[in-house]
Amino acid sequence: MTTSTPKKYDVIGTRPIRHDGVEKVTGRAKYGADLQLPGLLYGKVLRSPHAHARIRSIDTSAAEALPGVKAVVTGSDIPAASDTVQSLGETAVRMRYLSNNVLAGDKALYKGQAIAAVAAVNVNVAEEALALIKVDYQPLPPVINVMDAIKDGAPLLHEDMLTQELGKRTDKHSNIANHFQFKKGDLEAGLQKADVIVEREFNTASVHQGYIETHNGTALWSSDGNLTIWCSTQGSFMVRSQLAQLLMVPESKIKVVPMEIGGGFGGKISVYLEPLAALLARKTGHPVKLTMSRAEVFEGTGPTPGTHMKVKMGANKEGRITAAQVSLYYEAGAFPGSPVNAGAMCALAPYNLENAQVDGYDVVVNKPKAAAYRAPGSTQSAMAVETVIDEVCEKLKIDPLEFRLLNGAKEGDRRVDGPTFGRIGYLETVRAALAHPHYKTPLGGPHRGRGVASGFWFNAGGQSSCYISVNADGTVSLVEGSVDIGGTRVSVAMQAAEVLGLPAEAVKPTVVDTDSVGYTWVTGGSSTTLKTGLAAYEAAQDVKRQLLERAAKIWETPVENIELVKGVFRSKHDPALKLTFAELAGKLLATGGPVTGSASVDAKGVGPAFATHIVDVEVDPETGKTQILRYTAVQDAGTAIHPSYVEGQIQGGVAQGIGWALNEEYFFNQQGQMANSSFLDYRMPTSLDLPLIDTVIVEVPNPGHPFGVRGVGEVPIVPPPAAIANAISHALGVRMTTLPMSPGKVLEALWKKEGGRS
Amino acid sequence: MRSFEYVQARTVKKAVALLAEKGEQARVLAGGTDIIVQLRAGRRQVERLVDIKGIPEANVLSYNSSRGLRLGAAVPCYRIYEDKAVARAYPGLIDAASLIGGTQIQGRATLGGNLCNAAPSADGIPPLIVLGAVCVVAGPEGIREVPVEQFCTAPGRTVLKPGEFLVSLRIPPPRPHSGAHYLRFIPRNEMDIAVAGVGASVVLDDRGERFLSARVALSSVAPTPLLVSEAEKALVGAAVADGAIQHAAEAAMAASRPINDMRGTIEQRRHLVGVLTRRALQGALKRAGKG
Amino acid sequence: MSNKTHVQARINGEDTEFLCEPQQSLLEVLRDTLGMTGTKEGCNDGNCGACSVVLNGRLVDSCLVLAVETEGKSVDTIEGVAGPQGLHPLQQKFLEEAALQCGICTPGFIVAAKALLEREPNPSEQRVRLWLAGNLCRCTGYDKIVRAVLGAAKVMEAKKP
Amino acid sequence: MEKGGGTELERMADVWIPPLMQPLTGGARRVKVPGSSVRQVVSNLEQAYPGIKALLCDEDEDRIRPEIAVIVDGEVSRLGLLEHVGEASEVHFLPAIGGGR
Repeated sequence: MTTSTPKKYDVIGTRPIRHDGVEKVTGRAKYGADLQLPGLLYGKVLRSPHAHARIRSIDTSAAEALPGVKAVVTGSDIPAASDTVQSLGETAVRMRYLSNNVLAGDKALYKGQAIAAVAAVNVNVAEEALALIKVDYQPLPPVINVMDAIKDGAPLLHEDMLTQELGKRTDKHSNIANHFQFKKGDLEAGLQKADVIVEREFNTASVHQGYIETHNGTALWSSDGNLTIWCSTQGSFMVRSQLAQLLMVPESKIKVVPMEIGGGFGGKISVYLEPLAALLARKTGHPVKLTMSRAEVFEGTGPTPGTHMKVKMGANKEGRITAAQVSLYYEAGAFPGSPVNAGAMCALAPYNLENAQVDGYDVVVNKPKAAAYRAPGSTQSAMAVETVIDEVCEKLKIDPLEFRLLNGAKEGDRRVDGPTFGRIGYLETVRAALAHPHYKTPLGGPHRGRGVASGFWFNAGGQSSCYISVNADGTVSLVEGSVDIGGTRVSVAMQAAEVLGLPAEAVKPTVVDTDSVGYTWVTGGSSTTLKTGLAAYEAAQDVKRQLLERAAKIWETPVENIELVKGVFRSKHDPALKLTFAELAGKLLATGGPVTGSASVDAKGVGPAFATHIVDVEVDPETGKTQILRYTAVQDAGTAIHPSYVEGQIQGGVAQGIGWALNEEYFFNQQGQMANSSFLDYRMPTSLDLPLIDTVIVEVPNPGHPFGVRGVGEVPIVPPPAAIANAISHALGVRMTTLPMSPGKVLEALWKKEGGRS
Repeated sequence: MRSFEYVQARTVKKAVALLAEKGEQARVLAGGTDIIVQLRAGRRQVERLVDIKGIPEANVLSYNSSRGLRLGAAVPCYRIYEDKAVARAYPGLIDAASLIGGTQIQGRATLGGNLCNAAPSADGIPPLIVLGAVCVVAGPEGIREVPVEQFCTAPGRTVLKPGEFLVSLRIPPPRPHSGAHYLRFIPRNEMDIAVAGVGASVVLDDRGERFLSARVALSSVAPTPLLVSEAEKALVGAAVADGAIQHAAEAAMAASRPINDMRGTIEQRRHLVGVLTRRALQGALKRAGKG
Repeated sequence: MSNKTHVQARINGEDTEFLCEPQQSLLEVLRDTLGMTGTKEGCNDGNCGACSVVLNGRLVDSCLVLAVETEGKSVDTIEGVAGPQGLHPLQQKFLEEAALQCGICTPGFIVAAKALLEREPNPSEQRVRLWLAGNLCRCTGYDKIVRAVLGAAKVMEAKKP
Repeated sequence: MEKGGGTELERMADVWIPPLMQPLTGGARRVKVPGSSVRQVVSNLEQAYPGIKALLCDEDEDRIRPEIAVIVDGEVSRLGLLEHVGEASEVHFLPAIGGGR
């Protein structure tokens, strides 16, 4: 990796060992499934075998009578959920839909939807009990494809749902939950000015976040009405508020204890098992633990949606885009709320366009309710737009990176959805890609191709809280509410350390439950290092202020005379007056008491992220199989707090993007049942499927954050499918318009090109 | 997982008795990498599992150049490819043993188990067929032998009768100027189920110019792994040349009876049979000292 | 409750006794009966390697081993990798290289990589990738994991007398 | 632009109307509206273009509809109707993508 900034900080930009590392490499870290409690009962969930069915009745009496069964719950046990909408991480959700997603109401809307849950003395008894629950289903025809769903006369998932248009409430009953539009300039006039026009349609399959830890939740509902939840979540406060609304319990009665989390990528924000555990715990008076099997994770939790997309783009001979039109139809799954909104805003974001129009449609289908997945919505629309751009470049015989330099967005440019960009580093990523040796290295063999693509993600800020207390030995303890999925304890602690002039190791971060820290928004949206980093920065400033005052008191001098330089408090005037941080810390109890700093923030000043990727592939024209030969990811990370974890986020995003590009997909049969709900047949990349992934961190500091943090986690998943599609095109001369570009699909495209089978 | 009885057998006789007693409700446990998954998923149910790993005959791995290989049904993959003599004599077998699952699976899974599991996609079966392997089956009536190509009868079903189990496999010694190769097509590079698989073996004349004999067997393109006799006919007596290989590949394609499913389409699979048959034959020729 | 078998196995060098039902996997017994939760469950069907342990010297998925099968055998888990003298070089390298993010797959990778390095002290990158293909990681893209394993191999070679 | 300088029009918020709401503004894409908070801006919009408030705000609850995000000067507002609008601020109403963008 390379960075472009000279050393400005003592701690930021270094690579300390993460504070929770030893626990995790020795197997001692406690994840949700590792929890054991006295008197623990085990829960299991009955799931719908049908993709679409009316539930006429549920008879749980035989299950309840089975020895060892302690309680059974169904949808009727959830208090009538109010029809409110809650902002949840990267999506908003209507509580009635969330309630039906947690336990079905009068309809099952996807195979795998939870119908009932059982608590028993052990898992085997619970499983046996599931088989005794009698559900009377009336199967209905399923709608499993976005294009089928929007046809007139398609079976309706929600008979009472009216299509919403941003700005217009229609009276139309359909599976289109929502439609919106962005417009800039004059599309038709722009197309008139074009010398080349490329128009393509795309179809992409649903894919899953694929975290290795399955969902789990344990609940204890005490007789005093206090509910404690232990779970694997990206946002403990989000779990608390969802539970409060679903169960109609005051938030103050709920304590959510976030266990270590084995991956989330957006998929562990919405609740699934937690409400069931709570209901079962209330009925039994015992703690109840539920964990999902891998198949339940695939079938019962949110994938990111399959899509149908259309892109039309015109450009002139000078290499300027004159007009672009994008239409996006995203599958929301069983309930409204696909990430089409973000997908639409991201689609053309890297480009400064005069004339453009984007239409987005949120469409319900009989599949699991979509959840956020790393830059939700952006990867799909980038697949469409970035491959069309490549084709435009091919027709114009312009280098695709040079083309991006000509059209790329910069500070002050207006996005198609309206707002203007602040300081962004898109062009810097393109220039770094152009300059990278990878881009100049010959491909060195037949059936090889090189592709490039760019990507955009907004990043996020939001609410966060942090406490820092000074220990007598000169270290500080940092308490935060941000769940650590990929090394944020260290990236947050480093920011406090920088302020206090301490080494990163002298800050001891702990992630605590919802009763022990102020409100903190999810670990998601690439927000944590920015927002909790800001909270830690502010809390450290609070500590610093108090320590300066304490030193002033000890030295009987005005506080203005004292400064903190590299961990030493000293008088600006008297060189004899100095105390190291540790020396001063040791005197606190005797000079006025302990020092604790705190901060709660609503972080603004979010700096967006751009990435530009280069990939070399080799395709076997006889089998259609693509191998990734070399991969280079360039990204504007803002200031890289801990470069190793920035690289790690980039490499992980690229790996997921490669999986999405080549092999991952939900494979549904005609009945809408997923046929490949295992890690054997849902083909995530193994170590043999990937090369080393070279990363180039471009640092264009975000002016909205004291250390210039932007957020890095999400954008790296955006360019890979498009970059790989472009590389395959250059290797074989066929334009891929589907995801995944599995060997069978590549073969079909080749046969089509050759006008028949070889 | 439903409860069952676990019993270790130390002798062939004891295993047969334990199995016979429970009939269809008993199943053999060797590496466990298929049966444990199937029991857990409820795809199979048993009352008794008979662990045969303690039976000496099921653990034998002995090769000599005149008698060939005796491969116990409970011998895990790693023992096969880590045995230098076996690896030298049967590289075609090693192809399969070293690509079934990942390292962890190869630490437990056995080729005998792969055969008895009788999946259409079994990677272990085509190479056994083309190497002329014979199953040694023990049962209440004593020992009988069955050629591997006749062992599987349908997906998940074999010729084994209640009380019978596969003790070992007998593979003849490699003939001079012979070679075998197994190739499968998977979308990933490991940890995958074959979309199509082809095993090929060839025996050439002393000058390496003509096929004295040849065998081609397929997986994942029919309800059971398939020996393609038409491919053999296309090759035997023919000159070692692209033409004969192409004829064999066409014969293999014609013999295949693939289905559409989540792992591939009929067209794709039939096409892959052609590609893989050519490549497997070329690999086998190379090992025979040709090509 | 009636159907339990008494098993004696050597777990991380300690003679250990437990009771289990025949259908219980080694993974279940390690985690639920013995409280050794360092071994993780990711798929429970042998496709992710999170539950990797070493059984009688051989790397296996503990979800695909019946606990009753371990009678008289040795089982080595993540809990036995670090000794009183500190972390194993692999663990140290995983930390230095930032080869973990969420950490759920990490015990499985370390157990698997240790089995490799004990067998082949100086593997190539490709060999490491092949050996670890049965261990899924969704966070890292494997880059830093592969580097950590290769780095640990060097450290272990240098430490040899 | 200097604060307080310019014409009265220049001191008003520059409100961008979502394309699907433009029928209500007679096709206007941007309108100048006075107000020092989003609440005032919306209220003044409603005076000029009756019906638009019902599209932007929840009827029964006093808030911007949760599926809509207000962007003031490029920042997603979490304060909704309470958000301060400066002189010559730019105000956009976009589909919400949850907590931030």
